[in-house]
Amino acid sequence: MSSDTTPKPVTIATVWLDGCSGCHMSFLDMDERLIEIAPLIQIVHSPVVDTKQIPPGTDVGIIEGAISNEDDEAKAKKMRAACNFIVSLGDCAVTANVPSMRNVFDKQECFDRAYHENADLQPANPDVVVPPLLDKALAVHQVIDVDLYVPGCPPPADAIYYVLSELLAGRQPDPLQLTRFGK
Amino acid sequence: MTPEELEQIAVDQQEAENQLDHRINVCMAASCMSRHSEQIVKDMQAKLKDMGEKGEKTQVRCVGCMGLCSAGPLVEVDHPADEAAGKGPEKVMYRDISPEHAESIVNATVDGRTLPDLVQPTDIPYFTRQKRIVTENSGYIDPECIEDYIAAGGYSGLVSALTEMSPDDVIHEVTVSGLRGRGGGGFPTGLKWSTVARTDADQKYVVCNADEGDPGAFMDRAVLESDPHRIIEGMTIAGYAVGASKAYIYVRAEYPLAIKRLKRAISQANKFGLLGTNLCDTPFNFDIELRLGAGAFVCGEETALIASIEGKRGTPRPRPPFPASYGLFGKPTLINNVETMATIPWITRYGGEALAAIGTEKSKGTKVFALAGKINCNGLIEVPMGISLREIIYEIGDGIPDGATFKAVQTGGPSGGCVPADKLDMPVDYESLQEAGTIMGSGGMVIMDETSSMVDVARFFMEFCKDESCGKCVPCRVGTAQMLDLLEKMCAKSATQKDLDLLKELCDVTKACSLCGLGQTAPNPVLSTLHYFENEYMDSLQGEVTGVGAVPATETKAGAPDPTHEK
Amino acid sequence: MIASLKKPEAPSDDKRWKIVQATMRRNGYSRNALIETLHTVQNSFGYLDEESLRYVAASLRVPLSAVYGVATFYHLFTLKPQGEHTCVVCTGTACYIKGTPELLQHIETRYGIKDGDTTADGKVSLLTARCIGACSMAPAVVFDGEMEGNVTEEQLDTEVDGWLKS
Amino acid sequence: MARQKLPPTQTLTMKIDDVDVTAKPGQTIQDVARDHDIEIPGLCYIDGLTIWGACRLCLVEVEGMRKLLAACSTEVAEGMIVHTDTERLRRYRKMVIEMLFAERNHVCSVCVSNGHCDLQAMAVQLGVDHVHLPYMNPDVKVDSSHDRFRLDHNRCILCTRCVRVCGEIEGAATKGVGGRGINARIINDLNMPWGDSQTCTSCGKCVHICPTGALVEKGTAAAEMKKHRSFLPYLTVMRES
Repeated sequence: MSSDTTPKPVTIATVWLDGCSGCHMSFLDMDERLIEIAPLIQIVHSPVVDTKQIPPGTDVGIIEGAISNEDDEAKAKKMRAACNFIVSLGDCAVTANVPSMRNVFDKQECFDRAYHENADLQPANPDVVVPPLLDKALAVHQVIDVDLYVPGCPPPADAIYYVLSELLAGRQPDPLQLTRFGK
Repeated sequence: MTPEELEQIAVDQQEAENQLDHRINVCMAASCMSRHSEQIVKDMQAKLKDMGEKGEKTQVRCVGCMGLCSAGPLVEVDHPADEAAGKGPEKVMYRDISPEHAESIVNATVDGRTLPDLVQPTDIPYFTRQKRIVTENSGYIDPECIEDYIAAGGYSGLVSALTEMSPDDVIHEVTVSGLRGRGGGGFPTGLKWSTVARTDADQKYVVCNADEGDPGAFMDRAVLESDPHRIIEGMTIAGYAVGASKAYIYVRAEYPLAIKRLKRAISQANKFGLLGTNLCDTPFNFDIELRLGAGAFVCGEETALIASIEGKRGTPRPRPPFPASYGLFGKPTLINNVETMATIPWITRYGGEALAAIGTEKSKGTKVFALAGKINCNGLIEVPMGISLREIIYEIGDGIPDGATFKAVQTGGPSGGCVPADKLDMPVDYESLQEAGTIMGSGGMVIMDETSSMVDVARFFMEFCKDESCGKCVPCRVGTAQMLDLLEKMCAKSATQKDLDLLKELCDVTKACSLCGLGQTAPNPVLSTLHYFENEYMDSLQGEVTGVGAVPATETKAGAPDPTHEK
Repeated sequence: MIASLKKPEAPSDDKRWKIVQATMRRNGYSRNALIETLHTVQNSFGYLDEESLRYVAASLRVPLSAVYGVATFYHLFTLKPQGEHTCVVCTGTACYIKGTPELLQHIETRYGIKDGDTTADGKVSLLTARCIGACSMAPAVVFDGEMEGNVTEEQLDTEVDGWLKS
Repeated sequence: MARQKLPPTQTLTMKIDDVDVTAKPGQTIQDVARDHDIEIPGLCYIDGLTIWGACRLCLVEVEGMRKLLAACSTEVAEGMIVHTDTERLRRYRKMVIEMLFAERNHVCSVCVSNGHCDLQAMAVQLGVDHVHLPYMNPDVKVDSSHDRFRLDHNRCILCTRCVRVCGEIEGAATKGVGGRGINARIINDLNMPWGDSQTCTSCGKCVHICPTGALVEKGTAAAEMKKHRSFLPYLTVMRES
């Protein structure tokens, strides 16, 4: 097979926002299927690779986690700007899930509980390095346009594999066959 | 009660009337009463008493609403014909009367003089352009006096129906009249009656819906306060026609005066044998009971109203079955609103054809409207169907105050919509209003000038619907709350195009999927303002400034203040 | 004898229970009279407390949950005692167009109470109504049952200040 | 309108989703559809309880009718042509499900009913993969005062199955609906803690008839609350006998 007939790998960027990283773990849970997929894709940005920038024109952007602070918001917007197709991966990204459980409280109440009432030493609000918290934790699509939703907590590896292979084959996947809210 | 006895009461009352030289009618409907008309009556009566013999031939009478509430308290003096001076009987209306005027009015009246400074001209279009059927007695008779009503021809329709007509005849007349439900929907009344009449049951009910809940509407209140016997007569005729022996009036607890007068009217009618058993020596029995609402707009919906009369939460249930076959306590039930019931006595008295001669092809008769908002003549009017909005607003209502510009008129309350200036020549009938994206509704007309933001008006009605949603079905419960959030965002200018699209989507779902009329029509104020004033919605979105460095809208305003925006 | 077959005793010998009983008797202790009875209780006692809800439920044999459901469905019923005086601001369309929002804002700023609140001294409660049918005199306010039309901020202050001083 | 009176033995013919079907007078569209294995979605309807007609998921199109009709409460008529699965209906149903998810705090991943929830299943069936309405995040409470059961308002969709089974089958009428509109809540007696209720018989029917994780048994962790529904068919059977 000559090199010019080899299809160009699909470039993929992933980010991990407010979530537990379980969705990324589930990605890795594809096990040996990773090897099958590896030649077809190129990870250009991810918590598991060491690039700092999201290259413009990236084919697929996969977002894990809810948008809870200004940094999450900025990253999501960067992803949208750089990627042609955005996948909201996992319940935190799709529904804001567990991070959203603070939404019934006032932001200040959350700070008080976390950094004062429960602090053994030096109670104080974090004010340097930590990005400012948004009033509410948001699902990704509440901030940027999303092209595909893959719910699940985390979405099973089978669902992720199915979604990726369908996308690689140029088809629109229907993730609800294999996953759902809370799966 | 026989026809002869009824006639005798009328004659006696007329006799008593003829003994008088002058009559001073003082409006005692809620609006004028809140401006101390009760005190005016007391002061006048005291003054007449002081006069001794001279005052005996003048009577101060408490009457119902004269219509022009914004000029209240209103007082009208009947001067008799003065044959020597070649003058016919004369009526003089006084406006903005306070207790301090009582004495001078009494003095002038007894002497046969008028007080030009206080006169409210009655040759203005507000009075001359009206056609009064439902409100024919309002402002003339004492609502707490059954004899007054009888003298004005009251209960003759009932007596003639009972003694000369079969139930089918009555229904026929109502059908011929073309009368349609005045509560909002416009369902043909005759058809409703015949459906209930045709249904076999050991017990049927008549219910008068006096739960006038539309904000900005007070027609029913005025009718109940000014002419309560009319409702009783209408309901009794309805009961006879459909074969019901028991009836309820479901009235808002917010209308204490109406409740008091209805209670009194019911007990008077019972005493006179116009309610109770064997009416007019026929086998027909009829009883009316009052039921008070407790502050729930949704109870204007038929099935919710029934639940409320049964002492339950006022939540609607799916229809069919309709109340006509399965209603109050599971029995066939006829439900009509106040204005519909109040039209019935007139139809039985003058015949269905007479009503059908008024109005348009599909909308017959008259309609009572409550004019409120930015309009000079605030108050109650009754006009023939088919009259144009322009005539109502600019002629009868005398236009917009303070030289402001008319922007829109809201009809149909939270279920209706806003009609803009370019539709002013549209005839007011059920079909035309519907075509224009609103509904006839119960008759509230709130006029708005250019200071009103249409997005804010939509927000106002959505807040109303959200608060009044019973919470039973999902689209109305969640849809109204979601739409309100979006409209609030728009009013705060923090919404986006996406929010606007979502608002439209929510309108569609809530309208199509809600269980009852409240939810199905809740989007109407949004839809109609979106249709006519979409630019205002666009302006309410954030970041809609075109071009880099465009001057913010507020700055241009500050630079060139628009004088019309100043209060 | 099974206790539930007997009509329950009134919660106390307060005369006002007689009025409540009269309403129930007039309606044959029918379940349908629930709303009527609650109206009477509220008119007599000012609000509906747990004791009265239990008494009405037992007398009319309506489940407690249904009584509570009805009492909280209708706006006019209140489970909280009201202030000595009540100020009901109409928020109907005409009143809204003619300045109710400003009036309510004024009350909040000046007296620190919002819709449904009572001043700290228990003197004045602020309520709103969905159109009291006084549209021609918008904005309308009901001060202790007396309706006033075309109400201005000054007028309102005079009334409310009078109550607060009393 | 008054229903047409037909002799009880008569059979009606009608069409559901282009299939010719027969029906008995007095049956609802839902009944007939089920007899012919046509599934119409729904959350508030339960055989044997009064028809509530509130979830609006079973709305169907009936030719000649301007409005959509609820299959659970609409009686069939001769010649009726019903469509249960049009593009428009699918769109509306999806939106209704989204409304329910947006209304309260349904955090499936930590819900004891995860995987055994009718709302969740309905979302999958109707293709709801995200909620495009803003979440309303209401501050609603959890009532854990009962010895054995828990009422979590966060998961409640106000279908009132619990209210109806409690009043109509158990006869306790402990459960009701308090408040109205978006503030309506399931209540126990006079809105007291469930554990303090003197009318509750602790029969548990409300728990097992509840479609979501709003009513659950205590001592269950996420995804552990399987509901026992085997008694449901008897709601009608026992009434008929």
